[in-house]
Amino acid sequence: MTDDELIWRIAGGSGDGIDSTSQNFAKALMRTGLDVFTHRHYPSRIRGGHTFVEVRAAGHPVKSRGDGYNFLLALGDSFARNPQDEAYYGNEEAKPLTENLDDLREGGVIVYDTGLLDEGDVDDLEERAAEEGWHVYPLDLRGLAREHGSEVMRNTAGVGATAALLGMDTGVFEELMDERMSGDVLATNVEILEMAHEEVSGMEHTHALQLPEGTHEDAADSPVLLSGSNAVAYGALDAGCRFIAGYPMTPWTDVFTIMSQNLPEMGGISEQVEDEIAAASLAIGASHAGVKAMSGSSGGGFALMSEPLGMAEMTETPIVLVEAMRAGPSTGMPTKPEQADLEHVLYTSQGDSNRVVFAPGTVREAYEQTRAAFEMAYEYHLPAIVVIDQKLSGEVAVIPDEFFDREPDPGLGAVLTEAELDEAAHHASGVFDRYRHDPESGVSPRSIPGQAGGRFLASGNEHTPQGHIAEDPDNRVAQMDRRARKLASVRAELDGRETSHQTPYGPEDAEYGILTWGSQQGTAEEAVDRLNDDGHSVKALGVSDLMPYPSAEVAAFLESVEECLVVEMNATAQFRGLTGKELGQYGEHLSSLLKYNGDPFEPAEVVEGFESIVGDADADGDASGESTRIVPAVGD
Amino acid sequence: MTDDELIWRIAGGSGDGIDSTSQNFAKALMRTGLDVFTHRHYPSRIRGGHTFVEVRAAGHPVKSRGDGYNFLLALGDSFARNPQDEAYYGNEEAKPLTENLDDLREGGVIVYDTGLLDEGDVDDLEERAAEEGWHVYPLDLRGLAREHGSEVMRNTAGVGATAALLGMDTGVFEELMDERMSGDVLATNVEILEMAHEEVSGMEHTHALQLPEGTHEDAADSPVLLSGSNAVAYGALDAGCRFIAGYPMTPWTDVFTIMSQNLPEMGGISEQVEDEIAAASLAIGASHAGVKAMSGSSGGGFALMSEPLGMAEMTETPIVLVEAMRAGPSTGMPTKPEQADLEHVLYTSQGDSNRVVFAPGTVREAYEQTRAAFEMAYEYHLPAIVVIDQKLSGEVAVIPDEFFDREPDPGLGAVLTEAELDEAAHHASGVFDRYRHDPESGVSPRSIPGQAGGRFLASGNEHTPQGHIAEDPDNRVAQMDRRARKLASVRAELDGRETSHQTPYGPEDAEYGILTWGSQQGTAEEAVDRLNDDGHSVKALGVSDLMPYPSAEVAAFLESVEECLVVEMNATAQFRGLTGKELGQYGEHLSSLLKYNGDPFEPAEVVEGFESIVGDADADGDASGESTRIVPAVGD
Amino acid sequence: MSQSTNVFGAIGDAQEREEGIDREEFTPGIEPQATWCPGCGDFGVLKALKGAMPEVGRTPEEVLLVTGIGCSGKLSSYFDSYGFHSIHGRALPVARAAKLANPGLEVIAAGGDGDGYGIGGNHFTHTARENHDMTYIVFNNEIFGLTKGQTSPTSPKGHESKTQPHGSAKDPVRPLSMALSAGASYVARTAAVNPQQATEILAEAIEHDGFAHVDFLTQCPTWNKDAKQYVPYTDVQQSEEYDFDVHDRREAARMMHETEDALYEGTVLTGRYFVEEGRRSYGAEKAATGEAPETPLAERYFDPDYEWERSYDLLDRHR
Amino acid sequence: MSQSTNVFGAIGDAQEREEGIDREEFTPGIEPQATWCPGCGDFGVLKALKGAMPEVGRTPEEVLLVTGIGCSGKLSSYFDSYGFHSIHGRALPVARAAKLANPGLEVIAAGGDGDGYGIGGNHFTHTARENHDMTYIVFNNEIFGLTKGQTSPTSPKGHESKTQPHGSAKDPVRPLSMALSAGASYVARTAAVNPQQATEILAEAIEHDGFAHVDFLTQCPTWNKDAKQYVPYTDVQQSEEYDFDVHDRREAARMMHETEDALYEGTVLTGRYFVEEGRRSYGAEKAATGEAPETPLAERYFDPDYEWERSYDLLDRHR
Ligand SMILES: Cc1ncc(C[n+]2csc(CCOP(=O)(O)OP(=O)(O)O)c2C)c(N)n1
Ligand SMILES: Cc1ncc(C[n+]2csc(CCOP(=O)(O)OP(=O)(O)O)c2C)c(N)n1
Ligand code: SF4
Ligand code: SF4
Ligand SMILES: [Mg+2]
Ligand SMILES: [Mg+2]
Repeated sequence: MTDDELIWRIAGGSGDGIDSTSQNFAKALMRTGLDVFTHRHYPSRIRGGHTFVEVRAAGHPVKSRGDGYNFLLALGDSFARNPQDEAYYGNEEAKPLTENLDDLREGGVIVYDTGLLDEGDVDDLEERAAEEGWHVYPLDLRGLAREHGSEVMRNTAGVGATAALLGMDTGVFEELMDERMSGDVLATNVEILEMAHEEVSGMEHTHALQLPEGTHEDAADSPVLLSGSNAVAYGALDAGCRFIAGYPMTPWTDVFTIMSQNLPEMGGISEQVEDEIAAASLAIGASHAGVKAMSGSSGGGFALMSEPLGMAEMTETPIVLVEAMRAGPSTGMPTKPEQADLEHVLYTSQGDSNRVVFAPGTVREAYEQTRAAFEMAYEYHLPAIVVIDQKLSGEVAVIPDEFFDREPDPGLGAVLTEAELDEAAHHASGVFDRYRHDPESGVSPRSIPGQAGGRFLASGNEHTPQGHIAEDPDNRVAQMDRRARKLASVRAELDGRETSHQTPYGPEDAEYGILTWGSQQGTAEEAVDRLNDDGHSVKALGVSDLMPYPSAEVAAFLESVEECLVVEMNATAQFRGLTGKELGQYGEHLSSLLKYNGDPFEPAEVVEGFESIVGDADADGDASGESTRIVPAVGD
Repeated sequence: MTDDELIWRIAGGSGDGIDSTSQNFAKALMRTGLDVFTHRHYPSRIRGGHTFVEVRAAGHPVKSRGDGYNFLLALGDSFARNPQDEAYYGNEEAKPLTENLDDLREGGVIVYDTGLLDEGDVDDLEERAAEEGWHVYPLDLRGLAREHGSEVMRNTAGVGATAALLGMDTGVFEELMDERMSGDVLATNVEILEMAHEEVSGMEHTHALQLPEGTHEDAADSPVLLSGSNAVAYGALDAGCRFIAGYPMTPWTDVFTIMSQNLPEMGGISEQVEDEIAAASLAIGASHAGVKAMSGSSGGGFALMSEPLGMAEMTETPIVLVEAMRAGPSTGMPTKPEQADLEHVLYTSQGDSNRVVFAPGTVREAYEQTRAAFEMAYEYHLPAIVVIDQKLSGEVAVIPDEFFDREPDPGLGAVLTEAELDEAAHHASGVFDRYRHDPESGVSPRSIPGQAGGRFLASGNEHTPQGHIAEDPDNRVAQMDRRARKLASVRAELDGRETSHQTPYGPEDAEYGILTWGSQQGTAEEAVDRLNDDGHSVKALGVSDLMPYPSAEVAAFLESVEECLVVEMNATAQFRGLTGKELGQYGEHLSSLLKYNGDPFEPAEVVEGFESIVGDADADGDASGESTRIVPAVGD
Repeated sequence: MSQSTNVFGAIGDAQEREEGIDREEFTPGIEPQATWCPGCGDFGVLKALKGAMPEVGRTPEEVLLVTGIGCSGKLSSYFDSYGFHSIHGRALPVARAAKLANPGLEVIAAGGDGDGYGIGGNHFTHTARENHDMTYIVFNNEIFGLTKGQTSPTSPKGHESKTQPHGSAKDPVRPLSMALSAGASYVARTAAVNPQQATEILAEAIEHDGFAHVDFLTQCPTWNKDAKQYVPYTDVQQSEEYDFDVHDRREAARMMHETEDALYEGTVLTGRYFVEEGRRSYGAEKAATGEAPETPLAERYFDPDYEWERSYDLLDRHR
Repeated sequence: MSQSTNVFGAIGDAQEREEGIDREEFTPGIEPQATWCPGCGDFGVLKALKGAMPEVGRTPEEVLLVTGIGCSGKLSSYFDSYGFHSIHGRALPVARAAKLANPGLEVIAAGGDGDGYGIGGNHFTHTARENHDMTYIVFNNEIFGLTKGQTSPTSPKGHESKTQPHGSAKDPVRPLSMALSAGASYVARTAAVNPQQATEILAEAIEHDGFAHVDFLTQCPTWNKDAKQYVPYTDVQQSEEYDFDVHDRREAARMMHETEDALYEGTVLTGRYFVEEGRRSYGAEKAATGEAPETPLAERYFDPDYEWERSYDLLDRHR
């Protein structure tokens, strides 16, 4: 809530280049040495409709959207619908202004394009600005762009104006333009940028907000700017994944697209197929034949993978699936984030689940845990699922490039070579004992079709050590127990590692806890900072391992606090439920803070939620933010 | 474990008519006034392969398979494979004898067909018989059948022999034959039956076992014999269901077949379609157009319904789905029972679940709860799922016919007539407010296509009261909350009813509890009887409502006992987990007894499991039966 | 007065109207302007469909329009009738059951080329073979529109997209040929740039008693071709160059093959390709075998006099 | 010596063999006798497939046989090679990816008529249009065998079963016609009662460079027809009565249509129906566009010298 940070919101219509302009703006800020974090909001529509991106930047770490924002660049929506009397969508043309005012902080800056937006369409803009101390700069960005180039360049003009108002010069923007444009386009854009900058620099400035100072360590030296989807894709590539099969679906499409664009150059294969059942089945087929393979989807597409997922479990074929969650049920709100697929991902497909599920909390974790997912899948012969959401998928963060300077993983995990196969156990008939009962770790030896001496049958039916269909009860129990042992081994391996996927934050001896999973981690951490600053004693644990569940770590955390607030973006408190299921106790100590309106939490909502539940004099059991809901602990 | 009961096992090969012979035998025993219960065991194979059916009968209630059995009729397997050296399936020809000996009780009776079975193929039959006090009657049933009719009639000969050995006369069997055969076939069968009876009656009988005496109240007057699948289908028909769409899959096929055979005569429609995605979608389409509709499947077929299930939730289209579980994961063991799809059924499909799930515990409950499922679906506009398993699906029980003497449900649930529509709220545009936010119960008014004044859009996207796609956060919250209120209303309605779906059993003030769900109910009840007879103080609760969860009832039960054993047929203790999730406490009091080898529990296994965990001096934390597994309580 | 008019008052309503039907009855009071991009061919489908309604004599509330997911799937948002905006690829199974449940409804299904020929391809061929009495409009824009321009099953070989940066290696599906060999009894192709023909073809398709498949070329200027690329178009019925009998399966097959190839060579052929008359629709066929009731099933629940069958009467077999 | 022989020693093994391949190499040591019913046509497929292997010169461990679920799906239990017994309807997507991953494998997919034309129908048509280099054998017994005799997509109209007590109201699918319009480059029908032809056709199909579809008539005496009902059969290539060019799409289409109709009138026609030569298989096509590697992807993981690409080298675009 400090103003040593900039939260710049660029608003307009879908299809108006808001996203790419914001990406470049974020990059520019990164190059000035700031930490950067973005938050996207867009409709399920191709052209037109209210969309914005927030770029938050500061000299200290930023790891969440902020509470509101402090700089609005309102561009027009060139594809706004013409309202008619009964239009329930109201005046779309004015939305780049009207829809954004509620979240603008006191004293904030507004730049709007008078070429497309009419102050008259906004109720009481002047009064509200006076009340809230907003500084309003109406500028004819469209006019300027049209005059000196073309109308679409008004985004450039807006950036120029922004720079002028924040006391930045245009150098870093021109550098960026220079890298991605050339010729006339470049020249015109640079001209427009400079003209806007000059014009606005010459105006009287009433506001105080300037570009934040200081340098953040991650941005100090060779920083790179990456989205969660990008990190998943790069994690997969470095894990040695060279095959992807998919079918587009928001927000999964991002990962699929990045993989598809990189694989051909790396001698890999990307297949866009007829549906998600096929996509998952292809990944299984490719993996079976000896390739590190992945697939993935979102919501309904992942639902279609339910049956192949079980086939991978039963045949013990390693695959990695990405589930990029969006608001459900059903088609729901395709471009809005939610964390309501947790139970679906854990349990879909008949029979007892036998899979690994990771939900990275940050862009870095998205890279790390995708690599870990491949490792687990190929070492333990099971499907590993990386769960992200529309929030993590699209948000970008600054990471020093050394982070990526590591060895790729060239192996296929636990497989035998032909020489090893020669030595391995075979049935008297010559068939390889692919599924022998005895391995302690649960991982039985694996061969690849085409290897001499390795033939076996992979079957989704229960099977003998050679893979043949069998209904014998003893064999059944031996195979079920062995497959279950693999999960225990995964847990033991992860628990034994130096760095856990679970991220603790805040004072170790804190009195209260905040428990969260996946993409809410950064927001919870910001809330922890504020709460401790306000005199509370709170720490957080961001959980990524969902199956096998990190019982020891979570139990230790819960044991160490009085009470705990579980923060998640869904309506039925799924992660609290999972924790209750896995630990079987603590019910009296776990309250839930839920949000499911399609917007991710702001840190302030977590702060308020916490205060309304625990440790605050003002607490009122029922209180919760307007758009959040509290479910008190059992017996509370 | 008493011998005031008969457990007759008829064993042979698939395709040899074992099933229909056993059904008739069960009916005959019912007609003598006994209570009857069956247990089927068969392979996923059309012809040949070890199969048996147990018919348990007594003058007192029988509601589970027993512990072992006491009368074996071993017929040949006419499609047994000829073993060769490396055959891992062993000597299939001998299996009707070899596979069945382990479970035969001391003092039991063996009749085997010397025409197809060779004592020499069985190791030490004579010695084992001597040791166990078995009474062995080798008979050339095939020879007799072949001589007087045809070979396939050897089953009839076996029944005649059985009757003779049990001191029954042939009247009741002849009556049954008379009802379903005629002409030569009837005459020959009757002849064979009588000859076998006469021959065996004339032999020396060394055994004591006779047909149990007494009359069970359900069998006293106009009893009928029905399987769980039959009860589901009849419940659906009486609920007014007149449309089914399906795709065959074991064991779901039973329900689908019974419906398909009855619907045409009732002016209804059955559609066998291209796959399960289509099946569920057709049920939704038919229901949307104003018909009570159902679909269903097992395992992988149900997995394919995941996405349409979410569509039903979001569009609030009432449908009933049946999930007939079998052993998973994946194709698993298609003809074996398991209860491992619980979490899959509760949570599959993206987004927060909004469905009703019932798991009837008995054949009667299968009827009742299927009717209830239709009621809930159509009154509350949501999908309701009836979960059965291969065990309940195929087992038969005796029910007095008055049980079915009730009114069918002729309505379509909560729908408006055109007159009511005229009065109902509409948007200014004339579109009907199908999804208005305000109903207290969550149930908004519903119209049917073709009704004047009712037009609206059903959408799987989040939507306005008129059904139009909307991403507005306030509307989102209002719709999510309203849909959640429907589930709360269902819970309130069920809690308010006179008879709960949860079935308590045993002394109310017992010290210990056994908690189970679905088809294990009868077995748990038998175990409770024995444990109390043995001096323990135990009661059971059989839970059927899985969503919305009957928290008050289960919590009250758990509060009232010291410790509780949760008995279920899966490997990951899914129902214990659900209870932990829903109640958030009690983790320290809930131990699990699990079985997942493809065979349902015997009562003795529950008794042993209980004794090894709680209240027994001999208890040893680790002990469990050979084919069961114990998971101790948290912190134990 | 048939019973249906008691319960489903909208059905048959049109026949009693004197003034006829106005296409504007199908323009919603809400959502007056669609969210499709400027120049999108989807507007053409909407317009043609509205235009066909007066011709077929159906009022909004006796029509059930079932759509899939895609830009195309939004058709049901902008066409004011009973609507069902289902999930990706599943419009047909929802629609055909609604028709079986209440044959009085005019059932129309619609979706995109990805929706109908990609993920929903199996329902397409099976619904065609069963010959359900309904109309299926496929918005063929040779692209995935709503998910931002990926290759679709009708994209030409070599088509470059974000997911096929070097160009698709797949031959496109042949929607007309597939419909024909699957068993559709009416198959046509029209185009958004051809509003007159489109309206006529839709009216014919709706009136056809059986499964009518209309492959509707809809330009997607945002990710793929714009309207210009579908002009000039040729109506195979009008043109001298093409001569075939739409009632002859073999001639139809040949003409379809040629039409499918031509599209990728820049020649846009449209028109009726196959019309099979006299074949019973699935509903009629099913009723004839004795597996479907004579009166609409949906009416039963509103009929206070209906004597409901009871399982009690089935118990004899269990005694 | 190619690199592949280092890693996948079984591949190419046959070529180095002097003694040739014995069909009995494909008879498993375990499961010597299948669980199919006596008289089942599935035995015929097994026999023909074993018989084809010596002709195509492949040894057990260079073959990957992917099957679906059904009686037919058990083929992989009784044919000794690498096997994948997948789930119902999904053999093709598993199989085609395995081929892309390791083109050195001989990939064969197999399943039932329900598996392939019912639930798996969409994969069938899409795999055909993509022309993957593999063989797809559909055991067409006009029935669901394993689930005990329900109507299948190839059951004749009027077929009575437990789920259609009054007889099916659906026209059966036309598997050959569908394969052709979907884009298969080799289409044949053979029958279990015709072992010589079956073996030859399977060998041809396996050797065909592209998607080869073999509709294999397999009697199911338990639930449907027995072998007698498939006799006499006619080989359309042998018979004087039929004259068409398997390389001509139109003639093939006509002959297929006739063959499909004839089956339900009791005339069993078999043979090759369509052979398209020279069309690139999908793998080749994809490699040509630059979207697939030249050497088998699967070898890479066993190659200690391969220089793995790193995301670190992609970072420039993110700076
Ligand atoms: C099961 C599933 N998979 C993927 C998606 C994402 N998705 C939405 S529309 C669409 C394809 C759109 O293409 P098309 O069907 O041709 O329709 P158009 O937008 O071009 O009209 C996809 C892949 C989805 N909604 N559901
Ligand atoms: C998703 C799914 N649905 C249904 C089944 C049940 N099932 C197993 S085999 C089969 C059909 C068998 O018919 P077909 O494919 O013709 O094979 P056949 O047994 O005749 O060889 C079905 C419906 C299944 N295993 N999975
Ligand atoms: S993306 Fe294409 S298909 Fe979708 S609305 Fe825009 S122009 Fe039309
Ligand atoms: S049921 Fe039919 S298809 Fe299956 S094994 Fe028996 S004869 Fe063959
Ligand atoms: Mg499209
Ligand atoms: Mg079949």
